[in-house]
Order: sequence, then structure tokens, then C-alpha cells
Amino acid sequence: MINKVVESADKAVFDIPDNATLMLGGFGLCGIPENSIKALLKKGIHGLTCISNNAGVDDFGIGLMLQTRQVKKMISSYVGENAEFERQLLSGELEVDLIPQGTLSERIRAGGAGIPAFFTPAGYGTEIAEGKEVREFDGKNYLLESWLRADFSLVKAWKGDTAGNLIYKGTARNFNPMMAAAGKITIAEVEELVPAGELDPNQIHTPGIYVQRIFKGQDYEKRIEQRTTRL
Amino acid sequence: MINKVVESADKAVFDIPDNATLMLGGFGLCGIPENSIKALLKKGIHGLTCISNNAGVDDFGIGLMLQTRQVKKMISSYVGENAEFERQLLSGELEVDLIPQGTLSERIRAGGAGIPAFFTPAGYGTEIAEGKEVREFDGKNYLLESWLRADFSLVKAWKGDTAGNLIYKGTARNFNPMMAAAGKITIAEVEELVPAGELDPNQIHTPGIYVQRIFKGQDYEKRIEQRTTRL
Amino acid sequence: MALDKIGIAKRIAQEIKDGSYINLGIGIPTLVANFIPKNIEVVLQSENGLLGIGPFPHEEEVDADLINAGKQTVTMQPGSSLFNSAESFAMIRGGHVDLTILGAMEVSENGDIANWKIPGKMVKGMGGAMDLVASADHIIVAMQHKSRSGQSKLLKNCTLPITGIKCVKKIVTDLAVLDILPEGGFKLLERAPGVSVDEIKNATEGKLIIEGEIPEMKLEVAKV
Amino acid sequence: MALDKIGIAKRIAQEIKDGSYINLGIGIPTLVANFIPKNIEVVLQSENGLLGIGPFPHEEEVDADLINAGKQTVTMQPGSSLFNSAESFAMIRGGHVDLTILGAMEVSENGDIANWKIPGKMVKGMGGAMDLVASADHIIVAMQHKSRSGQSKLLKNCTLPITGIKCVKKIVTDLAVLDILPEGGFKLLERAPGVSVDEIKNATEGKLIIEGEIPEMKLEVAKV
Repeated sequence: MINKVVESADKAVFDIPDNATLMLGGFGLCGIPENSIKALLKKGIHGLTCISNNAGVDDFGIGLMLQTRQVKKMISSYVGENAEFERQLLSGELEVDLIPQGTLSERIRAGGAGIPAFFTPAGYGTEIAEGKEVREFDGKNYLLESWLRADFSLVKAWKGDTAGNLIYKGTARNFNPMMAAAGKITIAEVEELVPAGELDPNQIHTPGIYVQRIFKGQDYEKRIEQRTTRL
Repeated sequence: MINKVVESADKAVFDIPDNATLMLGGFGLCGIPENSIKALLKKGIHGLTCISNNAGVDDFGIGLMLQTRQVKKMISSYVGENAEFERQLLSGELEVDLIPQGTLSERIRAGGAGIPAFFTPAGYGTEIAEGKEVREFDGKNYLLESWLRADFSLVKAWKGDTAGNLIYKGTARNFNPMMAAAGKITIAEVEELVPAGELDPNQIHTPGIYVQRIFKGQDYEKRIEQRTTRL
Repeated sequence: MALDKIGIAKRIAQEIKDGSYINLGIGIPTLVANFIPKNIEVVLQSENGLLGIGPFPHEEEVDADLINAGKQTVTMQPGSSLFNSAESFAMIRGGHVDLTILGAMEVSENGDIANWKIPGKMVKGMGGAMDLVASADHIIVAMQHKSRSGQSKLLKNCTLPITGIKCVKKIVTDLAVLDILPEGGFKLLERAPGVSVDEIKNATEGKLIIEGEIPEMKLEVAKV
Repeated sequence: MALDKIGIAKRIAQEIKDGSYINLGIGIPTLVANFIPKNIEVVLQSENGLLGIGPFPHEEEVDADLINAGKQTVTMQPGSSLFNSAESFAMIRGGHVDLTILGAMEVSENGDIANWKIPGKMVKGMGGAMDLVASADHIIVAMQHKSRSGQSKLLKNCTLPITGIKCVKKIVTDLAVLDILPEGGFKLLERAPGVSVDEIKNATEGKLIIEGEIPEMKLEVAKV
């Protein structure tokens, strides 16, 4: 199998240019590419369009890239757990495109799957339907939505192998598999990196064909937004 | 979790009526619902529309239901490894709708996913494009294709649990997961049936929500069409 | 007396059918899980990719990789399954989830719902709400009957930007249980204990349909 | 002398780039796998749900649950992955497979391909062929230059029902290697050993473009 391993996050993101369109996996702070985000902070590129379900918090996740003003536009379903985000949005420094979560995940899936457009009921009759084609099927109305693709996708998995195969853990899977398929270049960071052949082919969540670079991430913080316990 | 176990194939298919639309998993003879097919033979219902990538061989798989003239129509991507099939087709006893394999699998996926229609490039400019809407995206032409759904889906998995969760093995997965989601009633047969909680939630291929009935299949023959070996 | 949030959650729990798959929104809907009768088995779906949400974890069980749609740490029930976000919404959009319970800021008499945006306030996004309301066969809304300033939230037409149209079938408020009829109108089914029909009338701006005697809710569900 | 099937497969194997993902059709394309140089690593995709097809199994390894798109029993290479048919065609349609090699009954000078149906004969279906030809960025066709009755199969226009339009970029036949130019026309690149340009001219009905000296193919690839 083709070896896709790079040494570090810095080497993985080396060619991401200013004004790139990125996809970043994760739901809230769960399953986000912590190492790649740090490498982008260090690299200091600007004008990024980030497609990600959420925008992190002030001091973690994509929120860090907002602090450094590296993000020009967010495409998300839910944002603003995050004061700096709110400030930039209200001041017009940041563009935001809000998309229903199911439509967002399906548009990304469509991007990876070569489906340029599909019909979905979400948002029919609401303001997000403005300017969109409406069609009725079996007596119900649907909106036509188009695919989303990215120059680079940054995903985070639990285990990965040198051929780029990925296995996620728990609900940290979320948007990562679709984004892996929808990026022209997909960079995967993993907690555990093993030689090709060690993962069970039947348990792979993201086949290696979708991953161009893979590296072992370090110092995962895995911050919890709502630590909720019972006695 | 909700217990979905039924005792036998006969009990699982008890309410499938004449003229039902069925989906049957499998690619060639690999991953086909052997037990459910036998139960349908025994039940003797007729006028069935069968959505399945292939139509079995003369004496195995859906081919058995052709011998007994239970099938009115096949919706498939590749057929005719099968003399009786050919005879019925040429004599007009059997209707056949041939669909590109990727379009077929995506139409079934769309059926389960609540996507009534989507655009795909397959078949543009060919005779299967006749009567279909064509649209250009980024300079390439695509056909609009609609979802497929079934009254009953008959799928075969390797392991399953009492909550209806399924794990497939090898390339026996093929169409089974999409069909499980696209059936109004989905009947799963498995080689090994375990209590809910024994399968790793991270390794489930078909979440139990898609499966209404599950049973432990018996006497799997797993016939091989092209046994090819090396020395 | 008007119900508190717990009361609303308890009343909604009575609507839950054995063997159903349910998506619970954030807020009061999440509380409903606590009042599902012991003899009823349901599976809770979390749109971030989990079927079979269990109780909140004990401190030592907390796993950052296992959260619900409200970003709270959770556990899994035996028989759970994990999947990606596209699969999760395929499940929702495909009509596989039997019941969706969510909060609302306004509901109109034809079943429109507004629960994602207040003009002039920071817009945080619709999350999965638009997908849920456009897809679900059966939606129950948990809400206060009136705003803090005393305005009715059960309206002829929503004044806020809507999340979905003609989708709400049943509403449980602090004052009443109501169905939304296919032809439009809030049909009053039950009153909160001690709340009069007149009180409900005064609190409902949209068309209220009252037929015969309106019984009081029964809330004697064993607390779990 | 015209190439045999092995010869065509050997010549196609020279087109394969290190690190590529390849879908091989049934027939001659399947043979190509045997002639990929040892120093080149590729991953073979099987559209029934496998990335990383290995060699045919030894008798005792045969697994009915592990077959290729030709329904032959196979094995898996280390680093393989298994997936469902929708994912497999998502991979194909999404342009993730770098190279598709397939057979054809006819190819036209503008890159149309016909390989699924002969009027008057039993129609078995297109399988995955229409998806593959409509989606692949790079398609190489392996075919005989002429039919058994001596008719050219490299035509101005296909006479058989087509599988896809304007998709073929390169053809390897028993007589020649040819590119199909974006503006149309078969550009002759190489001759089979001992085959003359005139022989290829006579065997090609479509527009044949011949520029300068046409070299002979080199086929001295180590057999595996």
C-alpha cells in the first residue's frame, strides 16, 4: 500500500495557501483536528474559508484562528459559543453562511461522492429557501442543494494506518468521514498510527483512498464543552 | 433496546403480499438473503417486483423465484447468468429495468435517506438518459435520478443483535446496508445473533433503527460463482 | 397552576410509545428522558451520531469522545450504534425516527414553528432544527404558552423567522395540551391542573378550538 | 505481429503510475494486474466494495464472502478496506479512482465508448460500466482493433448503443497504442511489434492522425 505518512502537522499543512477553502471535522469540540489547527496558527495564513459544523470556543478549536483573524468566512450550522466570533460577525469582519446541519453534512457527502446537487426538505418555506429551486415529490416540497468541496480537508481520527485508512471513536466521528472524501487534499491526524495491515479492513470508517497525508497527532487536549455527570 | 427477533424466516416474511416491491441484498450470489428467499418460495406469493443488483443463477438466489414464476419485474444492473431468466425475458413474461450499478446503489441510498432525487453523470448521452432531465454543473452534464424504496427489504448480515444492529463480512456487504435503510419493513437474516450490547457500537454497519425483524439464518450454502484459485 | 418545566416534560413523557426511536431537542425535551415509564423501551437518537443515548456518565466514566447534540458528556445503552453526521441526518430525513420533541419560540395555528432566530439578536444558527422539523412525521413541541412579557406564543402567524412550515402536530405548554388540526387551529385537549379554559383562551392568539368538557392533565407518573 | 491479450495487458501495465488507485474491468484489464512492475505500488478497487484486491486465493483460503466485480474469489492486500456499494460508487463518481481500464466493443474518434449492449442479443446490463466511464478522469481501453469479421472497431461514430460519451483518452489494441485527442481523432503513438502503419490505417475507420515516425512498442517487462 502507498505510504502517506508525514512527520508532523507542520509538514502536513505546508502548502495550504492564503484564501484556501478548508473543511475541518468535529461537532463542537469533539473530534476536531487539534494538531492541524495549531499548525495553521503557526503558519499564519489568512483569508481562509472554513467549512465546519461549529466555530470552536474563544480559546480552543477554530476559535483560536478567529483570534488571529485568519478566517474570512465560516460555513457552519451553529456558531457563536464564542465572544470573538460574535464581535467579528457584528463588525462585519467575518462572513458567516449558516446551513441546516443535515443539509451541510449531505452537501459535503455529495461533494465527495460526485453528486453536484440533490433535493432535501430542510428549510422549505423558510428564509434559507430564498433563491433556491423548489420541487414537489409525492406531495412534499424540497429544495435543490449543491455539493460542497474543499481545497484541503483536516480530519481527526482515533486510529489510522500508513495507507490512510481511518477509524474514529464514539461521536468524534461526526463530519470527519464526509470531509475526508470532499477534500482535494485530505490531511488526517490520528491518536494511534499503525502499519498498513494492522487494522481490520471490515472496520475501516474512511478508506485510505480519501486520505492524502496522515500523521500521528500529539498532546490531545480533547476539551469538553459541557461536562455533565451524575452522582 | 427493542427486541426485534423473530423465530424463523417463515415468521419474518409472513405478511409479504402478492405484488409487493422487494429489495434483496447481494452482489452476484455473495451476501444474498438465502433463508428469506427460501421462505418466499415456500410462501408462494406472486407478482413480485425485485430490486437487486443481480438475478441469481438458475438454481440459486433469485433464480429460484424465477423458476417458480414469482417475479413480475426485476430492477438490476446486471442479469442473465441464468437461462430461465433469459427465456422469460425474451418471451415477455418478465419485465426488466436495467440501471447503472452506481445509480442503482445511490437511488437506494437516497430512498433510505429521504432524498427524492439527485444528479449523477452516469448514462448521460446514452439511451438510459431518454426522458430524463439533464443539467450542467461546472461544465459537465448530469442526469436527474429519483429515489428507490421498497415495501420490504431482505438483507443478509454476518452478525446481528437483538436490537437489529448488523455487521457484514467482506464483500458480502455490497447493497445490503442501503437496502436495509430503504425498506418500509426490513428483514435481516444473520449467521450469528447475539444479545444487544455484545457488538461494539463503533463497528456497526447498519444501525438497528433500520431493521424491523431479525432472525438467525440456517444452512448457509454461500455458493461461489467463480471459484478462482492459484497454485 | 401552570406547569413548571418538569411538569411539561412529565406530560410529554406520556405521549411516548413503546419501541419508538426518539430525537430530543435541547432544554425541556432533554428532561423528558427522565420520565419515560420503566415498562416502555425507547431508543434516543443524538444527531451528532449516536443511537441509544444512556444516562449522564459518572465522573470516572466521562469520555470527551462521547457527547450528545447539546455537547454534554453522555453514555451509551447496550445495543447502541455510532455513525457519521450524514448517516444521522439520512436517518432523520428518511423518516426512521418516530418522534421528535423540541422547543419553540412561536408556533402558528397551521403548524409553522419558529425556534432559531430573533431579528436584532446574534444569530447562532439552526443546527439540525430545520432538518428535524422538515423530516419528522410526528413532532411534539414543548414550550411556554406566553413570553415573559405576557405575549401569546401560539399565534395566527409566526412573527419570527420560521424554522419549518406545517409540521407541528402537538404542543404541550405550561397551561395546556393542544393538537394542531390538519385544517389549521389549536384544538384544546387538556388543561394544566387548576388552569381554566378562559386562562388558556386569553393566552392563545391563534384560533383555539374548544369542544365539550376539557379535562385536566394527569401527571402522577412515577419519577425515575 | 499483432499482440495477444497478454501483450495488450503488458503494454497497458506500462501506463500505470506509482501510488495510483485503479479500477480494472473484466477480461484483458484484469490481466494487467499481473504485469505491474514490482517497484510500483498501486491499489486495485473492486466496485462491489473492496480497495486493495490481492491475488487469487490458495484453495484453502477461498472465502465465499470475498469476491471481485467479476464474481471471482480474491484475497485482500495488507491495508485493504471494505465498504458498501453506494460508498464504492461515491469513490468512483467522486473522481477518487485515478485510472480505469476497461474493454470495449467500439470506440469513436471523439471518445465515445460502446461496451454494454448488442441489439438483437440478450442484454445483460451495464453493471458499473456507465458509472465508471462517466466519472473517471483517466480511462484506458483495452480492445481488439478489428472485429472477428474484420470490421474496424475504432470508428467515426459508434454503431452500437453507447456506454458513455467523450470519455476515452487512450486505447491499447492488438495493433497499436492511440490517444484520442480533445478535438477528436485517434492519434497513433506506437505500433505493435512488426505491425506496419498501413496495417493500422486499414484497420481504423475513424480519423487516424499520424505524425512523424511511429515507434514500435517495447514490451520487455519482467513477467511476475
